[in-house]
Amino acid sequence: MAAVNMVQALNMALRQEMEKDPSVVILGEDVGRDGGVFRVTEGLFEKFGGERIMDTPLSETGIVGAAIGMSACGLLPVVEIQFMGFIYGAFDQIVNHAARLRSRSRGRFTCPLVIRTPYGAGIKALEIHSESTEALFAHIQGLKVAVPSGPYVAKGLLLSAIRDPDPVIFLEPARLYRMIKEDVPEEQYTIPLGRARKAREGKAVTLISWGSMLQRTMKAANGFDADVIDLMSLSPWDAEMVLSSVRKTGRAVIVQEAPKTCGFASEVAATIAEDAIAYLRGPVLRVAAYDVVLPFSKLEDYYMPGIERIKNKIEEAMRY
Amino acid sequence: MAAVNMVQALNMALRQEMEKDPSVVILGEDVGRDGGVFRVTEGLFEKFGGERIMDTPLSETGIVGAAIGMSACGLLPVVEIQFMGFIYGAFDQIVNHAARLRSRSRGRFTCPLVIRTPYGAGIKALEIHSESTEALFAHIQGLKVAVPSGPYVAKGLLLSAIRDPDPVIFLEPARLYRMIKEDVPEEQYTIPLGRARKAREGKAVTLISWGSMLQRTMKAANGFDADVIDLMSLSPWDAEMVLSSVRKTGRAVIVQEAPKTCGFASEVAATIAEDAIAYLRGPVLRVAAYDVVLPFSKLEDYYMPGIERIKNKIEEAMRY
Amino acid sequence: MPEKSIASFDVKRLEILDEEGNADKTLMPGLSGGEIKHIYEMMLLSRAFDERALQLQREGRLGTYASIRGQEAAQVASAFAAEKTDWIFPSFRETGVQITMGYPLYMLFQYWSGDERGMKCPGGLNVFPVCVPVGTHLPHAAGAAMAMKIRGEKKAALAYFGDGATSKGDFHEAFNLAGVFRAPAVFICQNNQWAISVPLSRQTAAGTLAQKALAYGFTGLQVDGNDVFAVYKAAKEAIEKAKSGGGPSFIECFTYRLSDHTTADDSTRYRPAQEVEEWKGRDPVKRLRLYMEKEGLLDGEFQKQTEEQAEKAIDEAYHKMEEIGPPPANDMFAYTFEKPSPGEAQQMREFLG
Amino acid sequence: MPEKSIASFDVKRLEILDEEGNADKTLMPGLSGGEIKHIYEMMLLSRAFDERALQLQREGRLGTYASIRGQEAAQVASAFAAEKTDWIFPSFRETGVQITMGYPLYMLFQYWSGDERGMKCPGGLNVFPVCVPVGTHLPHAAGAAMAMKIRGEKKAALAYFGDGATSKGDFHEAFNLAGVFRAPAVFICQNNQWAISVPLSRQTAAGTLAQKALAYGFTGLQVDGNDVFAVYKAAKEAIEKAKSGGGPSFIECFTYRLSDHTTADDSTRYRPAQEVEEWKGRDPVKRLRLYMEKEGLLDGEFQKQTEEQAEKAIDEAYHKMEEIGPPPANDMFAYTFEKPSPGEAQQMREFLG
Ligand SMILES: Cc1ncc(C[n+]2csc(CCOP(=O)(O)OP(=O)(O)O)c2C)c(N)n1
Ligand SMILES: Cc1ncc(C[n+]2csc(CCOP(=O)(O)OP(=O)(O)O)c2C)c(N)n1
Ligand SMILES: [Mg+2]
Ligand SMILES: [Mg+2]
Repeated sequence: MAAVNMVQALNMALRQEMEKDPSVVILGEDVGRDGGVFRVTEGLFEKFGGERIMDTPLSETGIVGAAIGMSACGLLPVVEIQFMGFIYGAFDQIVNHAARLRSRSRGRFTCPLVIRTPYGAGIKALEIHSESTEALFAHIQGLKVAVPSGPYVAKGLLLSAIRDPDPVIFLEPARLYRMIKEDVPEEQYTIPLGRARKAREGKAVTLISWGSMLQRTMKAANGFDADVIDLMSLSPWDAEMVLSSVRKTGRAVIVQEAPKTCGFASEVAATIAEDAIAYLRGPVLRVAAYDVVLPFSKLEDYYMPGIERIKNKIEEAMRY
Repeated sequence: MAAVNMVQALNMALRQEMEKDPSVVILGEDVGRDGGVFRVTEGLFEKFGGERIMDTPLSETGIVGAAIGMSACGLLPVVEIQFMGFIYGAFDQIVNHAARLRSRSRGRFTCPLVIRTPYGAGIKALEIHSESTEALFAHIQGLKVAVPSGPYVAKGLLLSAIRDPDPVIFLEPARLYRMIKEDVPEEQYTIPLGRARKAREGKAVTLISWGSMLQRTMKAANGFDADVIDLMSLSPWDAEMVLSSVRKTGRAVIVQEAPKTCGFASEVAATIAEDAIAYLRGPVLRVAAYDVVLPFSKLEDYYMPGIERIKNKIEEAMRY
Repeated sequence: MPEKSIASFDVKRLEILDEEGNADKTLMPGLSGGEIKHIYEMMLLSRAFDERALQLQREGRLGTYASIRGQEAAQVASAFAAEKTDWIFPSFRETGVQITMGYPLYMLFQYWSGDERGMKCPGGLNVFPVCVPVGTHLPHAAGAAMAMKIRGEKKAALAYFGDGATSKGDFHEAFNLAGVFRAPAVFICQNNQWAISVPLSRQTAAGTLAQKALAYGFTGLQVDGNDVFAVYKAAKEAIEKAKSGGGPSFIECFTYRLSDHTTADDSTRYRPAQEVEEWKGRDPVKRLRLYMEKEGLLDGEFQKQTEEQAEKAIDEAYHKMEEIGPPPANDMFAYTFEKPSPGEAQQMREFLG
Repeated sequence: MPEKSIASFDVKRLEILDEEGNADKTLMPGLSGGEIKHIYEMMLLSRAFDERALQLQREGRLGTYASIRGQEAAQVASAFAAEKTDWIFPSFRETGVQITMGYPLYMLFQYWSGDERGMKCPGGLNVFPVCVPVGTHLPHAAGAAMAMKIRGEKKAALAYFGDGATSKGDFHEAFNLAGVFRAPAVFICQNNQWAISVPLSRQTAAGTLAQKALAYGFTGLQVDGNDVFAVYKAAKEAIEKAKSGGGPSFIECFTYRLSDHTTADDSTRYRPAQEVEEWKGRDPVKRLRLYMEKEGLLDGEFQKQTEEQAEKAIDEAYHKMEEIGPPPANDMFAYTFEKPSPGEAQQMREFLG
């Protein structure tokens, strides 16, 4: 067992699953010889060859659309979209096809595909390289959405995603790719889709987060008796764990990287307000980015929710 | 002043604004000689000619993308997307361009365009003709989203949308197109974007809805002392009116046609849970479609929130 | 160094059977009398189904329906060139293709009545569900074809679409991928010259649709889409080429939509009546009948029998659909995911009350 | 009725200036000595800016940067053919175009340092902001061109993009619209043969990119993209054609990206060193210099002076950017809508504390 970063953990998951299952193929821009712009597919082209690791034309509709066709014909495609900001070119394919093929054909044709994409701010990239629009996908019925928060989770979650019989949007926080190392077993293990995990146990306040915000939330939680929940999956999501924690603590703060309005935090808050309101001591609070167009890199740090902002909200929650 | 349906009210708004402002142009599939598949642009081709009423190729990316270019060069394009289910082909243009051009160019180039599209279930159409994914657009910063609930509102809201200096997604509930007639003045009037209206005054419970669900909510409200709010705009939206009503009634039921998870109702509920929780007597309740892929027309009636389901939720709210 | 030519292209059109039913023997594909009869039977069945569907729609017993009238040759002859196990990616106007592939008629009625069970393609066939968003199924065909190649299966992927679909980015990206990966895909466009009210001249400034394949490094051929033999020959060759590693092909079937766009449309609003009349004279069914009569493949008896069989099959199919009845309401919870999510399961319990 | 030819096409390539600096006089565009000198100055300035940007990025003073090295002829000569008021739609690799159009250098530094104020195009120029999602600006150019036609303005819309962009649906839909509406658009592709690590052969199976225009009913021309005269001539003619109602054109500038894709890329991972070396020999700047020396338009003094001026302008621009400093943080609230929404306004108050 070695301490590896998230890129390495993902790479390990892909390599192992490709060794195990010849149906798994990878396609996307620069995933082959270049090993992906973040190097997540590094070495796979050399190992598995160009038929299973396909460098494609610059063609998001085509890539995802073709993966849908492949997945319906017995392959298990793992698509890489180079940055989440470029996934909208494939949005129609995702929403009108991947998400619906099982329903439309009453299960005769299915889409066991995974769409991996780096997402989120904090890497000082060019425009359109930093969005986090996970809520859009969580609203689409028929899609699963998973978001790892570190190397260990990343490997287990990706293996579940590849083996899942339905389409999974797999969002990789780019800021975390090389930020943290964790011990990740060489053996295969899975982390089930749809389940959250307790990142920390506490009794006074429930903090809910996912992806790259989990790290900041954990830091902000220092000094509070906080139950910290890492959602890991946004669709389906583990409302049960959230509700039972809130019933215990009576306080909830949800931390998301995306702008506030209609983000996934709103769904979590609405669910709490619907199913656990009797247990609440005060308001359900959200920490989110501002409702503005994501600024270029110079102002990125002001835009993203930081540890201070999260702390302030926890303090606000504790005042009730 | 004549009693007209929503199609006629929209047609009137378009005709009048085109007469008044030569920069207004219309483009889309079948908007010209055919007058639009729902006849919203009927007669405009004959009146204004093919240069201002442009039948386009079948090309959603191209239509919206071209409209962005036009709007940056001094025209005021009103795009028709034939059904909301086909808007995803233009999603990249909407999200990465229309919504961001002002910010990206610090106001040098702007997108004063309107994208009109029929949406919603209840017309027994083919697949992909009945979705209501307004929440996706409400989450995108830099877009405005407006949803009329009847002929009168439709005309005033569309005129505001055309005159607005920013891009507006204008969602027309197809089920209402010919369902209700209202007195609509021949004169131009506007209904401001971002504001809600009270469809009914009451003291015991706040019902919040928009678009085609407003009608059903009004019917379900019979027999209750309900404050009914028609949001009309989802982005920006009138949180103030909702909050002050909830502070008065202590109860809130939000009714949306879309599936529950991550719908716009979640945002409304989250806002109430954040800013008016101290006034609440019980849970913030949502009535929504089920979290399933929208079924073909035979099961559509089971899927859509009906008056009974709304009534039941109001009763549930009243139990607190 | 003057401006020099670096590539030149020639776009071809194939015609075999003329409007009087005379075939160019030198170009005739190898079809036995029995095969020609089968094609004719499928054309009659398709037309009869089409007429019945229109009638049922008028009576309020089916939902919106898209007629294939006038396009039977393009559909039936091309599908007849495929093997049962080839993958078929239809648009919403492909009744003739589905029927020729052997898709159960009662399921087509289910589909058009708003019941998704009609799209549960029976085992042994690989006919994808109808694609409603225009042109968006072409990447699926490209991907399926890529998969065939990767998996070493000798199958082709056939995608059907209209002239309007050629304007979508999906068309472009699918063609490009198929070209780059030399995938065994056959793209079959029924250029019926209208996309609802938009005429071909508004759809593209190109003189032919066939030439669009040049952009992707493979060939496009225009065929007389009302000529069963030209369509069959082009499709057969393209499928064989695909299966033998020759890569994708594009076939433009030049034809005409004789009906309204769908039952929700009124084409007299935008289409000159005379144009429709002219194309009625080019009826693909009649043209084949004339040929068969001349060749002694068809007489009054055969015609009558075929018509009767078609009606009978359609009656049975409709009754079967009626007998099965509408889907149970809780069916809507069963296919969002393989296993319902906890939220979905809870909502179903609520729904069942 | 045999298979008959219904259309034929010829794709051409234009070359005027060879690698030794010899120009084909019969093809030379009408450019005065002063104009040629100006083009050369812009090329040197572009190259110097490019080198400085790379250096500043290495020092951590700019963000990720996309070098134009090797593509100066394609950029400068085509932009020089435009008028100041034409509309320009650049991709992210268009420094030479922006500079030639007169876009302020300090604003380019602002842009590459992550400050959107750099994209606030000054009045009098119509240079759109850099488009990051590949190819998605082409529909804007088509629409702008349509608007010019509707508004009766004698302006063209020039869109710049790479070989990779030709695979996007946006390319297709934009070209198709421009063709159908005969819009005054000029599409200029810098085919630098690589899209990050993906070589042209993986991008398309077509032998040229120029032939892709055939799909849209207008002409595509390939030019030697390292040849200022060929590029200028093709662009000039296309712009004139556009302005006189002749509709859109497509120009494929066949060139090469001499640097890494961006400063975040390492092209030695995927690109043969020898190929790069070969193309270094085809340097567009050197080629023009050789020509100008032969024609007596350039001597050591002029070269030195031009280089010095370029460095000076770049120094000044960088200092100006530094002097201006980063944008105030609350700037992020100012441009989402013309007027901030109530929610936004409240969030800004919170932010300002
Ligand atoms: C992406 C998309 N946009 C718009 C529509 C609405 N629509 C349905 S069919 C059609 C015209 C299709 O024309 P064509 O591709 O020529 O096929 P045809 O109907 O002639 O068979 C349109 C615009 C749609 N279904 N999908
Ligand atoms: C839609 C989209 N997909 C992917 C990317 C990531 N990306 C940036 S540049 C590039 C390659 C572009 O190649 P080309 O069009 O040839 O332009 P060049 O970089 O060679 O100038 C890619 C894949 C992007 N910016 N946009
Ligand atoms: Mg058609
Ligand atoms: Mg390139």
